[in-house]
Amino acid sequence: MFLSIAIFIPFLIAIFIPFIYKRVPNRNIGWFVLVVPVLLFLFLASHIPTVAEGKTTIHTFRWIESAGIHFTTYLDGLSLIFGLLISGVGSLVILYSIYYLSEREALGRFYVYLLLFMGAMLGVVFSDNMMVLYVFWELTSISSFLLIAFWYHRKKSRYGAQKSMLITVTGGIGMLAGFVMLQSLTGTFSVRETIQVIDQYTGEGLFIAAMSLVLLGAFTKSAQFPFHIWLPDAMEAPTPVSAYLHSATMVKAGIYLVARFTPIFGGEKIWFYAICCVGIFTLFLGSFNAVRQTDLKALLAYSTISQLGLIMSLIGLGSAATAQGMSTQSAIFVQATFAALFHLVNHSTFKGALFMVVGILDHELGTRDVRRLGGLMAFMPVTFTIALIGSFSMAGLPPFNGFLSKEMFFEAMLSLRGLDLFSLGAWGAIFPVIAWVASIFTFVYSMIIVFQTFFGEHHPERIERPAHEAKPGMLIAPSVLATFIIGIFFFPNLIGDYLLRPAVKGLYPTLSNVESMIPAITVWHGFNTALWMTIGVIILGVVLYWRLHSWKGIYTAAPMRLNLDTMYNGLLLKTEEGASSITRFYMTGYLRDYVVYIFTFFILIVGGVFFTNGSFSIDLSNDAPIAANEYIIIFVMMGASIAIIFAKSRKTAIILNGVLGYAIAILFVVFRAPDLALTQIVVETVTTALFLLCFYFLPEWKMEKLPKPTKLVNGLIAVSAGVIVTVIALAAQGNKLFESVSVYFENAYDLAGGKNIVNTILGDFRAFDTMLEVVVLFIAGIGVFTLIKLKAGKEERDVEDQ
Amino acid sequence: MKINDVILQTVTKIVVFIILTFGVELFLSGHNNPGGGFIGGLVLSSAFVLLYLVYDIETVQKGIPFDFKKIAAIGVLLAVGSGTGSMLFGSEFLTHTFSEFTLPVFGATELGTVVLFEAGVALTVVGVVVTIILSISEDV
Amino acid sequence: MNNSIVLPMIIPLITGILLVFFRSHIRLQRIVSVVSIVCTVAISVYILQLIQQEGILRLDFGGWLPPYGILFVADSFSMLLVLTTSIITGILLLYAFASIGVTHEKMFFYPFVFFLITGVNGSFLTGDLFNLFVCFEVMLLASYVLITLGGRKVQLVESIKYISINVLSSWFFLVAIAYLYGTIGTLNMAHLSVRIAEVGQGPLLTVISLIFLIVFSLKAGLLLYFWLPGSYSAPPTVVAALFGALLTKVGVYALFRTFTLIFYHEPGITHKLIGVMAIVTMVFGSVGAIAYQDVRQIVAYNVVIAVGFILVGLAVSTEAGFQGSIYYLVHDMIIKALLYLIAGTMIYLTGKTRIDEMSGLIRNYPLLGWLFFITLLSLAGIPPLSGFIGKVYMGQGTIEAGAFLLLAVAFLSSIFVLYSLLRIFLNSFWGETIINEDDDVPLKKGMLVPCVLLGILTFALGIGVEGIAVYVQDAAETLMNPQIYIEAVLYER
Amino acid sequence: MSVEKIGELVGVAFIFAGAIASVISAFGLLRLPDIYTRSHAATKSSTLAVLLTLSGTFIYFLLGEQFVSVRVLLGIVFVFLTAPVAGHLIVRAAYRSKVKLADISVEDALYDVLHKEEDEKKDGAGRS
Amino acid sequence: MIETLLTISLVLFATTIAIAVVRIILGPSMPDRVIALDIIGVNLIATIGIVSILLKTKAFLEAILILGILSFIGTIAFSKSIERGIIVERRKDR
Amino acid sequence: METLITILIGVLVTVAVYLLLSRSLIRVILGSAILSHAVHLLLMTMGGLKKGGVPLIGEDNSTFTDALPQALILTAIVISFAVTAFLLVLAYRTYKETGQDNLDALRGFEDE
Repeated sequence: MFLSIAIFIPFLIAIFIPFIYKRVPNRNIGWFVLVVPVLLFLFLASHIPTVAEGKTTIHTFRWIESAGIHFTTYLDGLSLIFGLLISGVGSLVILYSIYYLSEREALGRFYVYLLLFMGAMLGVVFSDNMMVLYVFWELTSISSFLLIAFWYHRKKSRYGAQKSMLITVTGGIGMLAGFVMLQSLTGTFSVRETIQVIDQYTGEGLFIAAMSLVLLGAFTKSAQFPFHIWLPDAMEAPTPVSAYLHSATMVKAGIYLVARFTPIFGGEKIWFYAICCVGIFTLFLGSFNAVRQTDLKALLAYSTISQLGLIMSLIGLGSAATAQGMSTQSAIFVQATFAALFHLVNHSTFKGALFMVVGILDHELGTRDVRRLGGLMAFMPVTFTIALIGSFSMAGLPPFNGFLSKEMFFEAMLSLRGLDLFSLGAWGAIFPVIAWVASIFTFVYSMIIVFQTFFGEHHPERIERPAHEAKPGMLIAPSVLATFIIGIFFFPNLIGDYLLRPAVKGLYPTLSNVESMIPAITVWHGFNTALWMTIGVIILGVVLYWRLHSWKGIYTAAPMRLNLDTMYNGLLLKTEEGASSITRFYMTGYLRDYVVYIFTFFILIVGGVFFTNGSFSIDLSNDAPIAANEYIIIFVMMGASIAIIFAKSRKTAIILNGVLGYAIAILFVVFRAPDLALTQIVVETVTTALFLLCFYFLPEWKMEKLPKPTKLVNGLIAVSAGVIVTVIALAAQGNKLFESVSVYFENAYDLAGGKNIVNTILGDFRAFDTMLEVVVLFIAGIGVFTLIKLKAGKEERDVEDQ
Repeated sequence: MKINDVILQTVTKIVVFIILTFGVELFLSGHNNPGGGFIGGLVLSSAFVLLYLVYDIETVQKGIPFDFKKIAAIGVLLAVGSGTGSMLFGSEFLTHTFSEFTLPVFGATELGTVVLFEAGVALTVVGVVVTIILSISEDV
Repeated sequence: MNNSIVLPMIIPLITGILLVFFRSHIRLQRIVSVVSIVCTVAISVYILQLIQQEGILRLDFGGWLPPYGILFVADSFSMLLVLTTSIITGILLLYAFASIGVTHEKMFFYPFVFFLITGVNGSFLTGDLFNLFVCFEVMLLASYVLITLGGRKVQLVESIKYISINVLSSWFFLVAIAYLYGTIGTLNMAHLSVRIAEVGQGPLLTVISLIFLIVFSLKAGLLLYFWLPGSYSAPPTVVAALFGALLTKVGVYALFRTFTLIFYHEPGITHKLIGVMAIVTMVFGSVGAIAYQDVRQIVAYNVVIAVGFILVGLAVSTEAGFQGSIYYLVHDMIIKALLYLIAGTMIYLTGKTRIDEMSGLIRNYPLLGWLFFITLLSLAGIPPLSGFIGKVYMGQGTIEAGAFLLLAVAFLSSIFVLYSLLRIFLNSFWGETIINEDDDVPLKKGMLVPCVLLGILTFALGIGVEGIAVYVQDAAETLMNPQIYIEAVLYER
Repeated sequence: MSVEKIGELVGVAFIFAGAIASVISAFGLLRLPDIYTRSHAATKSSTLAVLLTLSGTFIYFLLGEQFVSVRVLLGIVFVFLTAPVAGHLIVRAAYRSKVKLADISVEDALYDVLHKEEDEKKDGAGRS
Repeated sequence: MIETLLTISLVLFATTIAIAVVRIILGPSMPDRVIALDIIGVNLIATIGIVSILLKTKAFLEAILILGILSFIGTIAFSKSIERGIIVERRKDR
Repeated sequence: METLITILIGVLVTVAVYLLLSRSLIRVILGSAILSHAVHLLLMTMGGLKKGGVPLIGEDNSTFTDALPQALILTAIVISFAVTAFLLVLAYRTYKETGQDNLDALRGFEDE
């Protein structure tokens, strides 16, 4: 209950921010905002003991009951750990931002977005209903979009925002489709309920489709290959945002999603392979690309991508536990998951700290280009310390928390060797190799951060402001994180027992003995392969860092140009160009073409179906006899109508049209329709008069000088339309299935007191038609009046209200 | 160029009255004979058109100072109103009633709300046709 | 019998006629129109409520029992649309007060709007095929006048195309009615359904149904939409908004009615064809939406995409699909009105129509900018705005029917919607502010308020969607079982 | 033979006469060389034809079915009144718009009048 | 006998109309066409008279007068348009 | 009779469509006028031709032709009259405004 409300608190506060900002238009507004995440953090932290005992809480608000969409919040270990990260890192980031952002910025807007994001993110992790999850999921995309484009007058900001929005929303929509598929299988949107019944449906084709779509959502959000391209561009956001959204929380939503859905999809081979392969490849790609970056923030972005890949691959590995069932064999997979969650937390701490450090550099020195920095250790000792702690932790060195999770990662990867699962075979050996290579690059870029920035020569002329230490306020948040980095290393089991184990348990609700499979985290676990691998990483990493300038050339080698970014840009451009040329091709603006389309469609569809489905049957037996004079009339009509086409002057054509009209009046006489004949005569006259009246001032028509093919096409269309109309009419006559209802009207005199049946129908039986017909006439009359009287020329022709 | 229209104008004076009578007769007898509001209205309007043709807009406007748009609007209102009226009496929209009357000239005649309806139709038609023709003619 | 169901049509009609008399009393015209539209809304709500209690309502005009007379049938589907139409017209009228200008107001602008609504509401309510044609004509005639109102060159040129094509479609409509009358001998839709069900939908009837398909597709802009972008870009903003929000929906409604009530026996031909047409519409609509730099064109193609999307529900013909379509119809009416208003306001403010010529609008007009942002999210179906639930149901519908191609295209189209509108947002609202402080055109309150109202509406409909769920379910059920409708029309009393 | 039968026969005879007159006038319309001569055929004999036919119809209904058709009577009056006026007007129009006389015409009495007006008002009514 | 005579007359009238149509197509001048049109109108009146006898109905008799009215108005309109180029004048002195 | 009329309808439709496809505005309008003629005939034909007497009660015949199509045609005639009138005036105004009656020159919106 309180949890459900807690999710909405950020939204509520966000609504009031603009009003508060009007009163307090300076950075002090940040303090108001800060209260929110701090309170939330404390509130969530108060649940740690109960959750650690294995209790979960669930609460439902009814929302769209008819569609089975309820606002259900579910608190278990897994969601708690994310919730704590969100509120905890959120508090620090807001604290940091109070000092980071200048007072000239639109602070009100910034905090609205940030709160929006925080609420959305909490919603994602605490929602049990997939639809609600999706709601919040998209909200995170939107708030991320808004935050990236916070400085919207910059072109690059807009570009980055658009890119991230397009990619994540596309993934989101795919995910929505996946959710709906799951629902149509199981009949529920609730994740928990789905987990319970999913076993019956794993064989269905929809199941696989749903799985891939959900993965699409997760991969786009978590910047996995090949969707990682939005993350580097998202770095246009203010640094606190990057620290918060694009390293600590939002990008982990994809990981959360995968973790959450592991009990549902975990048993599938495709799930396992997709996540592991994509994760490990992303890990490599990210770390490899990070090394070449000169912008510290871009470097961190790629590093984030790579770390996300690492966590993803661990989670993927962990999913195999579900496939293995309850057996003790699955212990290694459960441990992998444990490692994943552990690294998730660690990553948030060290990456958050590093982002803040880069932010400080940027803020104080005006640049974050490694080539312009150097030798800052003396000027910024505190910043340097934090950077050192963060980087070494990232590189996986003791005594920092990164070391612990990195070791666990290596172990998990090693365990893939010789594993007889999903016919993995010898391929399992590739995983640890890639992981190891990627770790070397990780080490290299971690060193770049520390050494190229803080050691070496100081060039004051290359930076915009003289180097100095940042204000203490700005240093608080990263220091807190740095403390965590070290603290976790020394007391890992504190979070291991209270947070991670319940989380793993939440991840595998179907496995009973999860906790017993996880050993306590130990700092020292003897000289095993993992440790040797770490030592190898350090040695090779140092060498590579040393010789960096000599092998950097491979980045500029040819194939690297063909990257996904250019493909994305090219795709957008090509699509737009292609769309433009396609649309312009058929949207010509000529009435003739449009009429051609309509009739072509008519001929193809109606004619095609008519002649193929066997409705072509003609029955002439019911025909009435024809008198001689009627022949004359009909042939006159045919002649007159054909003559219209060849008429040399428009008046002739109009008169011929009049002839047609009068002839029809005669036909109406023949067909015993006096009212029609009268009406037709009068209307025809008036129409002809109008024709003459209006065309008097139009130019004389010229004989159409059309090219032969056009004429041919016109003729062909015209003739086929005529033929189709005729044959269908003939078929319809031969196919009278029922007596008409009009027999009823023959009692008109008794029913409505009229002897003229037609007029009785018009005036009484179907008076409504007549009433509306009069309205039509009225509109036309007034319309003609307006059309003629209201001329644009009378007013000034401004663009007012186009 | 002055054109002498005496013959035409003289004939027209007679003819217009024939037409008007005929038009009214048409729409009144519509329920039992061919005719009805629409044709009646058209014939009536043709009388007006004839006047405009033979004379000119200003002269006619002096003689018959109607705003034909409003006539049309009144007509539509009448047509719709005759339907709405029945709602007030608790029957379905557009329910017509009729009964026989003995009128001095016409003899036994049925009169019903239908006549009201038809009159509305006729008025609309007159209004609209004259409006259209006048609008165009004035614009030229 | 229930006379109240004619009121949503008669009130606008009488209002329109009365307003003709008050041509030069603009203030009076405004007051009367607001009062009348409020009455219409109130009555629509009342009827909607009544349907929940008493089932489908009908009114036989003149007391002539179906199938001989004409009748109005009010079921949840039609009344939902009537209600939405009335609400949106009310809001658009507010915008018109601020924007349309005295010259237009004196030239019967309000009467024409009311006639348009008469036609639209009549089309939603009628139970007679020929009467549907007549109602269409009322609506079309009013739209012809509205599109030319003002008589700017571009309006005239576009309206010629618009009118010619609509004349053609009306012609097809009459041809189809003639054929159907020739074979089946009746015009009452329920009666047609009964008779066709009796003898089976033979090949000839299928062919005839295809002509109806052409007619309504032309009106709805399904596949045969090429007239739409041009003609919806020409008239004044309010009119364009009315068109974009209402006119195509009438065609969509007619498609739903005919192909669920009358021609539902041969889904292998008709519904499959509708599905194919929906796909092509969405694809080419998406392509068109990103092809132009002109705001009005982009907006117009968005209308096209939405039509394709809504008809996916008909193509799959499952209950969830119908629900999706109905939700989306209602949503689309609201959001298209808003979209057109904002686009028109942008053009009013800048005097430009191309997105690369305007920039940085959000600095001077923040509320407008954020409204546009909400609009674009709502259009892309992003929750918790009104487009979301329709999309979910549509997804369910297609999945139930196994129409995965439809699902894919429908969902992908919303990305194109997002992209096309995002381009407007990024280029025109964000970016460097080009406008000088001096050139800054003040945004009239009267223009902003309707936008805000519509924005609130899309929010409210998104979050409080449960409020209309009952009606939508009822409507979808009626669409699924034509028998319910037939019972109410032919066998009750 | 009853009165009805005789009446009917008389009526039909009138009609037949009218029909023949009509065809003759039609030939005139086809064969005569210019508008002015054709107008004779058209207005005079054609009017006669119609009047005959209508009278025939009237008689037919009057004697055959004892039905006084006011409308036909009105019609007769109407045609009688208007047909000549119409003929007059159209020929005048033709002349004013300077439709050429046939080559065999001998005299154009109003030539000067027309062309004097023409000089006074240059732009005249020359369009057709 | 009556029927045959009437039918023959009908055919004769139809021939007249057909000839008039030929005249309309041939022209050569506008007034020629107008006259032909006038003839068609007048002949139609006659035709309707005959047809009513043939069909034994009085339903079409209204048409006679209507046609008369229309052909009169039409002819006047045409002649005015030929003569003055304008059909309805705004003011007297033009 | 029905067959012949139906063929006539076909001819009318052919001519009308051919006119609709041309470039001149007048032709297009004429085309639409002829289309409406055609459809009125079609409605008539669909009700059956000459299958009874004039639909006036009181005349001495016992069977009547189908009156319903006649009523429908009447409505349709009026409507098509209204539309044609409007279209005509529109054409007139367009010509006055643009000096063009050639639809090729009246493309309206295009690539701006």
